[in-house]
Amino acid sequence: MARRYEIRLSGSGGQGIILSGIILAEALGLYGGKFVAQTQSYGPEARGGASRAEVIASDEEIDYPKAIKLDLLLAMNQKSCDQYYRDLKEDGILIVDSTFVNQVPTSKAIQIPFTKIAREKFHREIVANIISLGAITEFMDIISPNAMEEAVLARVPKGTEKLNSAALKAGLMAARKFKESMKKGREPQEYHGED
Amino acid sequence: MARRYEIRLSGSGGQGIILSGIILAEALGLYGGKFVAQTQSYGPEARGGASRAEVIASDEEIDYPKAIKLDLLLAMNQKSCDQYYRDLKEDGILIVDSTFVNQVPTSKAIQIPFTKIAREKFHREIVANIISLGAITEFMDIISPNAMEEAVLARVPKGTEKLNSAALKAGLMAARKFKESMKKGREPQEYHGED
Amino acid sequence: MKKRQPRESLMQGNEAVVEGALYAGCRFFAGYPITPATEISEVMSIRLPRVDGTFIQMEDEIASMGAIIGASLAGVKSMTATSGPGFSLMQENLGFACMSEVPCVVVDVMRGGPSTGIPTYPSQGDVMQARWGTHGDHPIIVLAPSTVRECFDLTIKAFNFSEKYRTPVIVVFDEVVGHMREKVALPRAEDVEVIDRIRPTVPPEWYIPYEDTTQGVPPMAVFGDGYRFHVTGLTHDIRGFPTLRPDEIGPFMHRIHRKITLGLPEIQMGEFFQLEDADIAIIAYGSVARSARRAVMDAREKGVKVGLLKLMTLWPFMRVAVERVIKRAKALIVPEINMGQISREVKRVNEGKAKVSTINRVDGLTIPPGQILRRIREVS
Amino acid sequence: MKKRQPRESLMQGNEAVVEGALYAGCRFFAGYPITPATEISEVMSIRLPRVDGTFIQMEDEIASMGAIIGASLAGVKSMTATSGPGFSLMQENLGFACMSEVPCVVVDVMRGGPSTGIPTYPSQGDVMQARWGTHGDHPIIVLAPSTVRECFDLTIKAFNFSEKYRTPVIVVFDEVVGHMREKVALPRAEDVEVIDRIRPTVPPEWYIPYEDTTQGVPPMAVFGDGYRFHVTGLTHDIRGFPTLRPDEIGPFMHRIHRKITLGLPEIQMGEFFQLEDADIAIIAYGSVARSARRAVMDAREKGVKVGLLKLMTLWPFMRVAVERVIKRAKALIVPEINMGQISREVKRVNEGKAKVSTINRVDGLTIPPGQILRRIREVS
Amino acid sequence: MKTENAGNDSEGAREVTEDTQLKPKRRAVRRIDIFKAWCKACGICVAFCPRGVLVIDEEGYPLVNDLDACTGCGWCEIRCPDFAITVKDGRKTREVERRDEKEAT
Amino acid sequence: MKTENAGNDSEGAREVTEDTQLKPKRRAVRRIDIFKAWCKACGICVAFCPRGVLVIDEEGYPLVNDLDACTGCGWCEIRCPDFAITVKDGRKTREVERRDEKEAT
Amino acid sequence: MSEVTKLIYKYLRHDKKFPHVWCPGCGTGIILGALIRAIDRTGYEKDDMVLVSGIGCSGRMPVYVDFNTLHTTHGRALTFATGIKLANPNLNVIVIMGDGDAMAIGGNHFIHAARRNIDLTAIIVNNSVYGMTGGQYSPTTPYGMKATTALYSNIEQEFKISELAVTAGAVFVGRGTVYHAKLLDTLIEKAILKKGFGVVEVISHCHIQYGKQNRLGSAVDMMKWQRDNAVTVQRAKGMNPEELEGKIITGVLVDKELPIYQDEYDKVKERAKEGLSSLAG
Amino acid sequence: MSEVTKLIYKYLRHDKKFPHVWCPGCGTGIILGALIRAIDRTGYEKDDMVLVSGIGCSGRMPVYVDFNTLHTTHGRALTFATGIKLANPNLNVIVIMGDGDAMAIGGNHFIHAARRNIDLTAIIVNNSVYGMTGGQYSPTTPYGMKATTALYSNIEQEFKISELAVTAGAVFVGRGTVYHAKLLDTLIEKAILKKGFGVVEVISHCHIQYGKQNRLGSAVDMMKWQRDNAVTVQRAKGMNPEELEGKIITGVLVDKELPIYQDEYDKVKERAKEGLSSLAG
Ligand SMILES: Cc1ncc(C[n+]2csc(CCOP(=O)(O)OP(=O)(O)O)c2C)c(N)n1
Ligand SMILES: Cc1ncc(C[n+]2csc(CCOP(=O)(O)OP(=O)(O)O)c2C)c(N)n1
Ligand code: SF4
Ligand code: SF4
Ligand code: SF4
Ligand code: SF4
Ligand code: SF4
Ligand code: SF4
Ligand SMILES: [Mg+2]
Ligand SMILES: [Mg+2]
Repeated sequence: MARRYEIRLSGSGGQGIILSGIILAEALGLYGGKFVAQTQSYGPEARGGASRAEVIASDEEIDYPKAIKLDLLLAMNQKSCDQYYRDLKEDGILIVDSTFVNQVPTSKAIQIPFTKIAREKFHREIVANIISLGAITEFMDIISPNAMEEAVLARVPKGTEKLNSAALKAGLMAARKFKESMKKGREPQEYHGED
Repeated sequence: MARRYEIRLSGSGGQGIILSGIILAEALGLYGGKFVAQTQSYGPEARGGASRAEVIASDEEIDYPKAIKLDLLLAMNQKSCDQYYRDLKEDGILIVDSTFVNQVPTSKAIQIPFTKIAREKFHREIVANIISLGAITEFMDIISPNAMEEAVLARVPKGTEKLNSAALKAGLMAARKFKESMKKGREPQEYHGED
Repeated sequence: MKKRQPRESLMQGNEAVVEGALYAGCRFFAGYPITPATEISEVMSIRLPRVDGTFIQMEDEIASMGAIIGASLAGVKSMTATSGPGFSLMQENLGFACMSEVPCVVVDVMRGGPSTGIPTYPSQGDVMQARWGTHGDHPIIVLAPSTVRECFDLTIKAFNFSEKYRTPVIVVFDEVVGHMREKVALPRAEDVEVIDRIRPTVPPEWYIPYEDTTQGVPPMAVFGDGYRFHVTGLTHDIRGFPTLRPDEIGPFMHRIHRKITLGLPEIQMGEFFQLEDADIAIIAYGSVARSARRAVMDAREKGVKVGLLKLMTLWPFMRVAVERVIKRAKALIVPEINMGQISREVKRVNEGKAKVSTINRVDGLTIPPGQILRRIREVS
Repeated sequence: MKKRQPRESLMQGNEAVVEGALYAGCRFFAGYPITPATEISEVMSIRLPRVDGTFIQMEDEIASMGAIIGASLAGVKSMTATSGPGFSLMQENLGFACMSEVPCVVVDVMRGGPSTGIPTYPSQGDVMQARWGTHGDHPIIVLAPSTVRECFDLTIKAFNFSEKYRTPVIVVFDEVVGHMREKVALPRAEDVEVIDRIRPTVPPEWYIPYEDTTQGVPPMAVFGDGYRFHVTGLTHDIRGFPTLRPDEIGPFMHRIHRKITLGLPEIQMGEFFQLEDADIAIIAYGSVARSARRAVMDAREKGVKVGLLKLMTLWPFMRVAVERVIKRAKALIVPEINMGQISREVKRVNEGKAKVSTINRVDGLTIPPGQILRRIREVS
Repeated sequence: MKTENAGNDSEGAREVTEDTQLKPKRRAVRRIDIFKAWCKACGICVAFCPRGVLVIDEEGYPLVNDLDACTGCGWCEIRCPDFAITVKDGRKTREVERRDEKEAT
Repeated sequence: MKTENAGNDSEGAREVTEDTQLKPKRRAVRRIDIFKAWCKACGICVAFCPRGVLVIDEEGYPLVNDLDACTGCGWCEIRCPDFAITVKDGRKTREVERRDEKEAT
Repeated sequence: MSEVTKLIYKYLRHDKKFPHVWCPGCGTGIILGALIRAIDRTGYEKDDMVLVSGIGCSGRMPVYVDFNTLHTTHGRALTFATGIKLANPNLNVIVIMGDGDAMAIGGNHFIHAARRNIDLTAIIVNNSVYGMTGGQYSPTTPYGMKATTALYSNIEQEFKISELAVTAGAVFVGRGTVYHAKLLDTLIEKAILKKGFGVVEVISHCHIQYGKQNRLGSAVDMMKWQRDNAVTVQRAKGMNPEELEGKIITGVLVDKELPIYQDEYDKVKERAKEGLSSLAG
Repeated sequence: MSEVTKLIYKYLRHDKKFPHVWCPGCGTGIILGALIRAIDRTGYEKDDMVLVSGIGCSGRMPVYVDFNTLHTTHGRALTFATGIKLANPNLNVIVIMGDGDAMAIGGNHFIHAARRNIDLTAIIVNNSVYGMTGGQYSPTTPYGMKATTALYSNIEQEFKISELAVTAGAVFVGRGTVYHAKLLDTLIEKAILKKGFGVVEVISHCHIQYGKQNRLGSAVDMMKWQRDNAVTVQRAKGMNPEELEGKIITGVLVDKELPIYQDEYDKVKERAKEGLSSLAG
């Protein structure tokens, strides 16, 4: 049976989680040639706090559209990190926005301050989600950076293309940096925004 | 199985057919101690021409509430006479208001000008139905005149009791007269309202 | 000559419904006129004010349904009456009553459908709608009288069940039953069993309005008596407040179904007529059950071993009764003035055991005894 | 890296419904917002004016249903979309469309019920309502997509069937299907079969709007094209005028049911997945069918002979397909996110042949593959 | 008012009971026809005829009693709920018209 | 206005972050409390304070900046959609009252 | 031959459907006459006319006219009519409703159709009662009158149909009585020719279901009452509230200009085609 | 301690339910505050208060107040409330509705409750949009504004809620804005104390679903707009239509006396007991 990838993006409303989910799905599906199914959680009819998007990708048609065991979990805040960590496979990847996530449940956690980067480097918190997509791309071999960039550019408002591809790159870089830091076995350093 | 009597009163709207049906049912049921079921036909939601009421009487509980084969048919106009005659048993009784019914389907038909009597004797067409009840009482052994009178008085508007019991009697008389005239084998005479 | 019995009178099925409601303690009626149910509104408008009850003619059936739910929450037994088109309009608020467990009674006098159909002619076309008309899974009780006296008795039952099980109860019958007049002797009030909802006895701060109980029916406080609870059509927790938690929603949904299931022995009412030795069983309700009874008697005269199961409760469907019947009966006949609705249920519970044949009429007429008799001959 | 395919795109089930409708020639939409169907209204409001179609947001769902019937009578293919509460309100006018044989499509995106329930969570609680929600016996067609692509395809089918059989067609699916996004490649318009109602060819004075035909579907004239006929919700004669005559009503009622029955071979659509050698068969639809499919594959890996009958048509119920399945299968599993609705139909047609077990969830969640797999193990 | 293309006056189910009261010389001038098959004897035409032209017969149907008085104002026609009475070729004098029109508003 | 029987002020879940800006001698006179657990940082109280008493902190929450200026008019309390700000013991001068009331209508 | 005969031949499905179902003397038949005269004046083709009704005695009217006719559900006629008109703006759509039909169950559709200014003509047969179901009170039954559901007399205030129509936004509102039948011709003609939502309230009589219960006498008596209590808009201007108490103000109450829905929607189509939005897929 | 704190303790189910579901800055919360202050002024007992709502953001209000509370179906709140009030007239029944709830799907119940003069208080949160379902246009969305179902801008005329209430017969009608919160206290208190159907229309803001789409800025910006465009009834008297164009007239629009339904019905009971009719069985 073909390999099935299960990804969950989680955080709070206003962090652009749903849009990230759609872009990720399009990167994998439209530009990556995979079968994809994307779902999201809705709060009560009135606006709710938590936000969650899931993307399932596979080389064959997707039956059950929701995640069963996660290959990758992105947690943009502490609550979602605590809540969803248990859904991760043993070898699943956990990426957190260290701007808001202070306690990580595993040392293997990939900690990158997406929001901080967004603030300090782009003076726009909203691009934090795009930055996180960069990191995801770096850590998921099934996504090609070009596919992701195409997907991002196809969805973001006209006029913001430059900003967003820059953000995407920043995410990729930050992720690489983190990888190295881990290879070097050093404690992952907090990002200070030099680059 | 106990004897089941099936009676249908028919005519056109405004002739008080439904009220007659109710009174007849009460005479048999409440004052005659029988089981009764009374039904009526409704036209379209808007007011329709024809009017029909049925009364089933029996000494045991009544199952099917509609008439199957009539023991007695009262036809207050030609149309209903033509339409319903076929539903009568061979030995069934046909009573017609000869004011409006000119062609009778059988020589055994009991022809009494109820409306004419009402007009000429009471100057009130509306009592024609009560007069007809008198005739029915005379021809149906299961109804006692007292029961019928009680039933009539219980239903007619206050103040009209005298008028209506007079009408009822007139019906009984006319029916007796008709009986005799038949015994005498003479052609039933048209009523001229002397009495 | 027999003297008239004291409490004997000739009345229509529709009038008997009103009498039953008043006996049961109904003191609020909201409705909108519609043939062939209008007499219920009309007589209610005359009778209720005399017993300090309230009648109101609302702007439509949706409003009528809303009003009776409100009245019931305020502690007054309430009812509405309508026919097919109005019943369709009541469905949304009917579901609200199921969800929030508010006792009330809805009478549907069935006329020919679909749509405006044949307003003055009988039908049994709404019996599946009575069970499934509103969206979402909901428990419901549906009773079906076939005589004027049953209109009286089953309306009382309807109120009793609605109060006891905190659920709307539907009473359905065809135009023939609604407009037919029969002699009935109403019982003395003190001879009629009337059940009222169980009120909470605990102090307000301890009251849990949607708490589970052994019978699955939580005590019901009434607006104004100090309990200040919350009622909503959203899925709610035991305190009545909205919840999205599966572990609260699941148990709630199962409880409101369980409470009815637990009551089935008393809720499911029927009449077993000459079934002891019957090889052929007719299953019928409403005016058709009367024709069936006659057909059975006629067939018996000719020596055919046939009996009748008259359903007085349509929903929850009387599986147990049917199973009892098919223990002996090899053939079932289900006559209905519709295209076959209850017969589907019979087939479902029959599980292929007996041979099921249906008689269906949708031309505006009810089914006469002769038509059933003919079928009995065919299958026997 | 793969290049993006021309007409490939990622869309929600709700959006796919709109695409399907536009392909099928829908040019009129009247609706009222409601979760989780709102996207259908929203996208329609954007797309329709671009193709000279008309979108109108009415004051409620009753009005929406009325408006689409009116538009269809004026010759424009029309549709509305809603969820449970709104679907309940549409029932009366839906029955009118059945009675007067006006083609139209109604989409019900099912959320948790009853009443307001759980607006944002999936359910299959309206499946029986879709068949029986309006009063009186009425024929109806109900389709149930389980993928985004099926949302597109079955919406086109819905319009085609509604036009061909002159009947309203309902499309129902749960919130998961409606909000899920999948990659779909829409066909070129010329590759899509679109069916339009048959118009009369005879001169107006010869036109008999409700005449019987071999297929039971009379040609349908349109207001404004010179035929000046009458349309009513009352029982009517072949000329469309009100009638009380049983000999006219009976044949009419049977014709409108017959016309659907004659079409069953094409109307009843399903998918037989690994059923050839299956001892156990799962019968499912909507998002649950997706879980079932996965469960079948997992079970097969463990060597269990299990298959899936995916229902894409819910009503008229697919008796023939089920009968085919139980020719071999000894056990049937019917998982639904409701208290058991289609499973009742399965039991009815099963007539005790196979062992039928149900999986039901009403806690707001859909049924995951694991839950079905467990049941497969239990019955195998 | 466009009155053309009603040319099918001759045929059709609707036959008319010619009014007997009509005096020969007037025939060309004015006629009032009552179509009993449709008339429901409601009495409206009779009650509101401004000239008392009509009376009620013993069966309750309207009867033309004084055709001379008829001004052809057409009110009987217009107020008949059943399209059962028609007035043909109504010539009017100015002041009669004025008086009758007053009623219209 | 009946203000009795609200005596359960001491207990209850609702704890209050005491305002640090508060100068000792004023404590008895007036205090403004912001209940962060309920505050949604909408900025309404800040925007419409007629005296500019409040400012927004970097997290977006209101902060008492110039308590001296506070007239205790209570508008911040009244316009807070979340019951998250309270003003205690507001003494007002006549003309301030008049000016602030003007806003009310 | 006479005018009316010509119109009967031209506009009525007279050959099979007459005499009609309405009671002897019912005002509804008089309104039907006014309707066909008014339509004849407009010169519109029969093929382009649609007569839509709800359920009630008045609801039976479409059966009798040789147009495209639609007898909908109770209270919903305007919603069907809205669909018809927007789907094919070339059709002239007239909606006939009873007071219960239009103002009880259908009240919401009425005010919304007026608000949206859908180009329809709404004729309301106001006989102050539910005639067809046998004489229950309606939203226009005056306070104190009797009905089969108000045996102890009606305690509800009545809706003023025309006034409500005005507030809801109707661009043309006229009121007449069946007694003043010629005025109806004019009002209905004006309403049909009016671009936008036109309302004609017709004060009619139901002597059978309403008159009898309230001892108002025959159809003739009730029409006399209409005659004696009608006041033209012009005359009303010169009268004070007391004098106007219980009077029927007849004539054109409102006649104003507002863009109709379908014209506004045409602009929407243009804007949409300009691809105004990038959101759209 | 402060007034508001006292009221919170007295009237809110604050211990578990807060912070409430509404978006930061939503006007609905301000109205909730005004409501409890007004009720406190009336001095009514909590046990006798019933707060009924329909479906919508405003519909969530009952959850938070410590009264008898009922969250009904969309648009039907007034029908439930009518049943409650007539069944137990001792209860003080307040109905909170959104503009869609009260005027779209619920429009008919609104005008009929007003006509019958049921002794209820109706508070309408008019934010000109369907907030809860995500920003579709409502019957009070002004012409030309954007909504998720009116991307090319709204082409419908808006209902004037208060004016419609007046025509329908409401005995008390007041209008205020969330900015002028103290006025709301007064209007709501008056409406509650009023014998009969009292209406308070509150101009509120939905900056999230309506403001964003129409670039009207934050909650603060939208409240400034309320401040700058409100005109008191008194001042409005001295202004001409042009000047009043686009303004919000605030204050008491109508305050009149009419017998309420339940009092009238008490008379019905008397008449009934006099056995007025022989018809009755
Ligand atoms: C949904 C629904 N409710 C009720 C009815 C019953 N019904 C038929 S006509 C009518 C009222 C008729 O009154 P009106 O609209 O004033 O018309 P009229 O008969 O007086 O001309 C009613 C309540 C129905 N057909 N459908
Ligand atoms: C019968 C029905 N139709 C539609 C809906 C969906 N719905 C929920 S709230 C709402 C409208 C909310 O708008 P409004 O009444 O103005 O309240 P707001 O959210 O703006 O406060 C709608 C259409 C529903 N719940 N029930
Ligand atoms: S036309 Fe005028 S005057 Fe002549 S009969 Fe008719 S109403 Fe009388
Ligand atoms: S008005 Fe017409 S129906 Fe009435 S009596 Fe005269 S002709 Fe006959
Ligand atoms: S108004 Fe209330 S919620 Fe908004 S910032 Fe001020 S205290 Fe916080
Ligand atoms: S009480 Fe008045 S002056 Fe003081 S902070 Fe609040 S709004 Fe400003
Ligand atoms: S019942 Fe009244 S409205 Fe209906 S037809 Fe008879 S008179 Fe006319
Ligand atoms: S959506 Fe609008 S109305 Fe609803 S809570 Fe948010 S701001 Fe308030
Ligand atoms: Mg009427
Ligand atoms: Mg709103």
